[in-house]
Amino acid sequence: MNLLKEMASRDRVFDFMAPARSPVDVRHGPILYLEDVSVSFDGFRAINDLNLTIDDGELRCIIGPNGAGKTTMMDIITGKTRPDHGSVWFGSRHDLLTMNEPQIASLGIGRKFQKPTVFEALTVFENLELAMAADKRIWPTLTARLSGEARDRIDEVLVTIGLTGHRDRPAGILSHGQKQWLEIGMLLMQRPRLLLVDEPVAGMTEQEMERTAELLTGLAGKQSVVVVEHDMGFVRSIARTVTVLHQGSVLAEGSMDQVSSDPRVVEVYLGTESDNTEDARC
Amino acid sequence: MRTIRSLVQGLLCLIVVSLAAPAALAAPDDDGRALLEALDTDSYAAKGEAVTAIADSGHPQSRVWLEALLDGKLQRQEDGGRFVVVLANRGRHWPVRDALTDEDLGEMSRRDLDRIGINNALRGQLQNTLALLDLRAPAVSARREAARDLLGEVSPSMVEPLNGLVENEADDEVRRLLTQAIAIQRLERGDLEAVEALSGSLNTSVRSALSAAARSDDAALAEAATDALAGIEQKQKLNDGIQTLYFGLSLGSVLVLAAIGLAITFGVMGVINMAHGELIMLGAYTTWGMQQLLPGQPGLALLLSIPAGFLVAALAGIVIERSVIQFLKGRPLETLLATFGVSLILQQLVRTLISPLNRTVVSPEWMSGSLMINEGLSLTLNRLLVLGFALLVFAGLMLVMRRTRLGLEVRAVTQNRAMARSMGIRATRVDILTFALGSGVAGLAGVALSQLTNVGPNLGQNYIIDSFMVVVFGGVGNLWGTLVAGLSLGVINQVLEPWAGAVLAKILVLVFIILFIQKRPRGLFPQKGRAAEG
Amino acid sequence: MSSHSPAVPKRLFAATLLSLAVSAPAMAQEDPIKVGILHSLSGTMAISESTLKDTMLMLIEQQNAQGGLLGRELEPVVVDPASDWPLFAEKARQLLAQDEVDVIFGNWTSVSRKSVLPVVEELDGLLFYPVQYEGEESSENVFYTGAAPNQQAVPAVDYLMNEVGVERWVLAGTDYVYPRTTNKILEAYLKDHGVADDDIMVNYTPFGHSDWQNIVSDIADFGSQGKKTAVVSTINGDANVPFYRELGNQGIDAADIPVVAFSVGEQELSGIDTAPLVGHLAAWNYFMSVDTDTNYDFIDSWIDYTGDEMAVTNDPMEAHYIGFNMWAEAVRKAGTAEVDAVKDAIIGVSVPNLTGGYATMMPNHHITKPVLIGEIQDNGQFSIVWETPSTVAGDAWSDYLPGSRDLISDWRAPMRCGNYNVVEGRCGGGADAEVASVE
Amino acid sequence: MLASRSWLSRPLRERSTQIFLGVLLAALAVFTLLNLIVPAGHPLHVSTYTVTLLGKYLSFALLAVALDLVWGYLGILSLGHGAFFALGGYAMGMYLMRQIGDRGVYGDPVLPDFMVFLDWDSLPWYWHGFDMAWFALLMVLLAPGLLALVFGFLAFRSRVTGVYLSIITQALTFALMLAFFRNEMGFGGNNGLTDFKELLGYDLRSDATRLGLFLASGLALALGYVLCRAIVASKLGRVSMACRDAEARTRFLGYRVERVQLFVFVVSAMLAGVAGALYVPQVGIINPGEFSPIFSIEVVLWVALGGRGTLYGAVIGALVVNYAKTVFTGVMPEAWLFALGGLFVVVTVLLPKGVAGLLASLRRRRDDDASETPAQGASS
Repeated sequence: MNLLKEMASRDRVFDFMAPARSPVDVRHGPILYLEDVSVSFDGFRAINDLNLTIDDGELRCIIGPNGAGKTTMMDIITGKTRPDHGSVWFGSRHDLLTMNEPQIASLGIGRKFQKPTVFEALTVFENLELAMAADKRIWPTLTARLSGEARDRIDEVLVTIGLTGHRDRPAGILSHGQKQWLEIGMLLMQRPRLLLVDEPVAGMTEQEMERTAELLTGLAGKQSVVVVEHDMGFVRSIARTVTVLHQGSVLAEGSMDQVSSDPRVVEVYLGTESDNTEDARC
Repeated sequence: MRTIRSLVQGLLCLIVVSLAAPAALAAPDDDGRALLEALDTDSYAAKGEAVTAIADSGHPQSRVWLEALLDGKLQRQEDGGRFVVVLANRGRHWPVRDALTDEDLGEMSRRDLDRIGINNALRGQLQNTLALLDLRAPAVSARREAARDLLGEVSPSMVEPLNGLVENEADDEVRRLLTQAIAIQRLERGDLEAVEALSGSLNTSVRSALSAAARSDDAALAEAATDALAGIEQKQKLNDGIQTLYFGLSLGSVLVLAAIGLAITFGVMGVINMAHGELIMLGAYTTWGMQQLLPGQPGLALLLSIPAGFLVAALAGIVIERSVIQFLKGRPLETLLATFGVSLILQQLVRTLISPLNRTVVSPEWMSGSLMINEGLSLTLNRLLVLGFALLVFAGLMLVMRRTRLGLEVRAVTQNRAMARSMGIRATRVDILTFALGSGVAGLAGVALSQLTNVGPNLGQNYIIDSFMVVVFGGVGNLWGTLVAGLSLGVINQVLEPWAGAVLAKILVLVFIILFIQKRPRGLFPQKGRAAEG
Repeated sequence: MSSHSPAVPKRLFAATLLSLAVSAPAMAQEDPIKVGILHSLSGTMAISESTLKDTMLMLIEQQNAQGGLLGRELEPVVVDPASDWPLFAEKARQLLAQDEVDVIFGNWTSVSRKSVLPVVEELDGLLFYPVQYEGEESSENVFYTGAAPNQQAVPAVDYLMNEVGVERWVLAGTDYVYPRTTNKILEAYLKDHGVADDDIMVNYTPFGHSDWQNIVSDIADFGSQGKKTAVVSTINGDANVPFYRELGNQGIDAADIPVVAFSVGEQELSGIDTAPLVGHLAAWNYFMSVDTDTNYDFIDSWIDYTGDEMAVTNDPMEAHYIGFNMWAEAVRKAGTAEVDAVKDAIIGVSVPNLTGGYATMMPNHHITKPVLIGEIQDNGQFSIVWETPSTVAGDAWSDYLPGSRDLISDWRAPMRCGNYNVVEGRCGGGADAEVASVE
Repeated sequence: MLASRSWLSRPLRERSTQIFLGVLLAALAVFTLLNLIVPAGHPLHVSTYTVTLLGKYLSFALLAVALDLVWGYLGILSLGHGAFFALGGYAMGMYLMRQIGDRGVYGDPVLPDFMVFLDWDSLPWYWHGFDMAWFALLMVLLAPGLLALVFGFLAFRSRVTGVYLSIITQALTFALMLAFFRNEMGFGGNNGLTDFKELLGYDLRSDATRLGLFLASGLALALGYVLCRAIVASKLGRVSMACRDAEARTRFLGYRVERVQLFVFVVSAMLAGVAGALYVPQVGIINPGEFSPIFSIEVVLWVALGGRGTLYGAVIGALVVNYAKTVFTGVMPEAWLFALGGLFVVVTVLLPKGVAGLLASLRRRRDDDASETPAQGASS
């Protein structure tokens, strides 16, 4: 049974069998739709009958204590982890569970990892160049030459993320915050419809945090943005709608004020907030 | 030329003796000397008669002579014609005793001694003669052993004395064996009734005799023998199945032993220790060293080697960890290269310090031979013990990992180093101990392998790739996985071997593992979850 | 990146060796005669080959102590091909082209010889090859002082057939060319002598095979069919110990199913627990236990040379002893160490072997040898149970293989051909090529 | 076409490549002249023996470059590159065997000698076509290429990477070694293929052919170097490095990581095959020993010593280690394994970036010194 499923997903490896990239259909409501999703590791239920919808152009914050399943949820959306059951739709046309990571990425879902992952050996400019929407098959990549238009676009993003001065430096020597921005910049180069951002301000200074908040709120509207974050101050500063995850399912959803006054949330999360400042992985 | 010379010498001696005989009537051991003189001939037929004569003489030294003869240690001085029993024939000078008087003669040069040679036919006769002597031994086990040796070896002249022995024998098993032995002899003469006495026996000598009878010209005899054989084949099939399984488990246990230490260093610490094979080799050399220290007590030496081998390999492991691996934290591929270098150095060190040649490791008595389940199925003792040893080591290791403070700390450090450190666990110490444990277990594997294969500088090389395959196949970081993987690979290999041949079987197993890893990149028992994705 | 540097220290090395040796003051001031030694000193074959290097150094030292050859000193040039077959060719080229040695003693494995062969032929060198091999080869530049199959395998089978009464045969070998060829020859030979197909079982295993359970149990089965069975083993090196152990443990001893081995000698036995092997057989052209004075003298000087009271001698060492003496004799006869002269002079040369007879170089570059069958004893020595009544001349081409039945080899003028086809009456392909390339 | 030409010629405009090619071609020219013009016996004369030895080193250097492409730039440590090298070598060896024709000892017009004496009556199917040079040369590329394609397809698709991949590449070459040892395979078993006579009609024994092979190896190294540089300097090269440093990130950017890996792996395998094909006629034998895992690990050492991730470093490493091997096995054979083993340890522990890294850091320090002094001067 598993084998069949796997084969069904494997055939997508071939280009000619994969559906041509079609625009995301958001006429019928949300851009992202998770229904009854569950997954367990070694008997531990990381995600438990999770239901979640994100509207087009929305900026959503997701909070929750350690082990609530935030990162696992992102893994499921981006195709890294397969759920045991449930369905995940991007718009009303694309069943994400039938696709692999690059396919999902080329649909327009961008992801920023918890730990900033940029290509440290490459320059800032090259990082953005690789992220740029382009024909990403082998031969075109091998023979690719950068057009003036693309150069302009990269410079544009460099300005947006404030790294113009570091254009030709290896990404590895950037500061932590700069790496975070570079990663967001890379997502922007992809021209995504949906951005998944995992703990964007962890380890940032106050100023950096402000700059990041500006960046993200600036993005909302053009793109849908989902932010997973621990820092309550930061969440409060950017969020319109907040979803609280607990033990793999949604505990509460609403504005920050609504949520923080919910007694259940206070009990499981806010009450223990101080312990969670230095979380590495949930 | 040599033969002529010894023939002449023999003749001369005979003349001398026959001349001297009347004069030396008073000498007590005249008869003995004559018996031995008869052995000193170039005709193996004549020697055979001389052996019979010695066996029949009832001379007190006869057993010593026959055993020495069997071992090639009954010799004669070139000049004086004195017969001696050589006690140890290594080197240029050998300690000897007088064959007749049992007097200690000190050492003699091997140039001065002539061996009384025997061939295979004579060896068989000697063994039978000794077996007949053993059949009168007081110990039941000795009598059974002797009776078993007689199967298929009974000559017509032996039937008479054997019949007598059967009647006086108290032990059922010995009686049954002797009856069978006699029946085989009768079958060889074409006795139809003998078939009945033999049918159902799984003994190879019996099957051999029946097969011969099945081809005989006597139609009735051939038919009866064929029927009896068919019945035996039926029984044998089941035995063969069990035997293949045993072979597989036995091979598997060797793989498990070789791999289990790696499962710790590689699986738990993430160190790709290419010098693992050489740690096994150190264990094996420790066994050799122990046996050099305790000559004549191979069993005791082997038992002592178990702790010693563990310690030696563990110490070597600590040295490797401190000098190389600690600098390569979190760079697994580079530990691979560095430890490969260490393995080359260790190999060459052994070649330079000890010898490029293989070393002799003796199997103690209790590790030779086989355990008889039934007559068609016996399990070789050394492999059985190695199998048991492997399981014991595995159980011990599980205990250490699950039940001790060290095990807890090891698991803590593996899962979250920073966290463990902050809780006061000294991660460096744990690293050292873990690596020492893995290395020590490799040493234990070496002690066991010294009983199965060559002890030489290349020993480790032969096991390193297999070990990695087992660990990866079983799932890195999972001891149970290693056990299951090792045993199942062993069985697969042995099941494939009869029809694919040894080489192809091995290739097929490797290809199978390569394909399996594609299908399940994390092995049989993967560590699931996000930590494993790292 | 000059290639001269490796040669310079080597000369130093050789010089040091020589100064250690008892150098004869009476030696002439002429250039020394250079003797190349091409044996692996590292890697897997070092086990077997490094003793042969020492044997050569000992023989050269003894010769120098007697005043060298033609009044010239002998200078050993030792290189290490490191058990790496392509490296053998490279080192042979180095010996011949850079060091300009007059003769090479070397190689153990067939593949290393095959690797060296084109080089020795191209640069017109002399190679003495001391190990028993599969035959099917004859080169103008190579002298085979080890046994060809008819000097080892065939007589051993004869002995088992006639003296022991064996009717059923297991041909077990390591999967490489020597066992393959030997077993091909034996199969043909056995069938010629009326052995049925069913009574022959052939089995090949990889190098260093250590799990013999299945095969030994098959052999036991094969041997329980009411006919006397023997195993003819061409199992190589490291695989032997586990093989004999398994035989012993499964209760098969030499009286039931004797094993006659062609690759188990004194040196191999020195690293084994001999208990399970006792009574099994080996066929060689020399055993350390041979009871002759020349042999005892050889053993004594070997023990003195190595300083190891327990040092053993073996068949390939005797082959080097014979080969070296033959070469020395041929140099004396020719009055020069020049290759072509020695090549012609050596045919017909007879020197004493260690078993009390003489070895003669035949026109096909193989030598005459007695064949001995020995039983393994618990002290790691062999007790000789049978020997051929006279010496046997080595055949380059087996009489039992269809491809080579019609070939003979004769390097004397005017024939000078390694594979003359007696049916077609012409010299075969290899030599044509030789002529073509010379022209 | 224009586009593809430009990506290939891109490295020729790089200074480092120009220097590398300049040194390599100059060395080729110098050794050729020293061999041809300087009379034998003169201290500056380079013998044909040395030329062949250098030709062997150059083919090893090409192998090292191929390995560095996957290890240094793609982050895949292949412990089985010897397998591709050997397959290329066998393809060449089979061609050379067929060229012997009826000049073998048995004079069979078609069958190689080892088949005659093992009683084969006809040529196995996979030996057909190897009498034609173009086919054999194609196979030199295709045999390793196909193996890499199949193996890589399976492995990368399942995301077998890192340590696991290294271990199964080792298993791959080990399995191939066992297979080629089998005489039934029809590749000459342990003895392999040897006693070659001529290549493309040129006598392999002649000095001119040997010199030609040396030059061919040098040119192949130059071309292989340029090809690898071109890949590395292209956007694909940057994607490779991206896969090496952050595979998941690359995947989320929409690149088919497994295809990038497969492409580079196959190119590397083919280069290794070419290296093997040049190696065989120069050493005169190919046998299963080249498949041995130890050889493949040794190749990794060459690259590690030279400095992974710098193609010229791989070349330096291959030349240095092999030259050292030649010297050591000549002077003090027993010490060679100590030296080799020690090198492994020292390089990984003390010189993780190899000789090239050492040179680079020295240069950087010098540059820093040079640039800092005036800066300090200005600020003070």
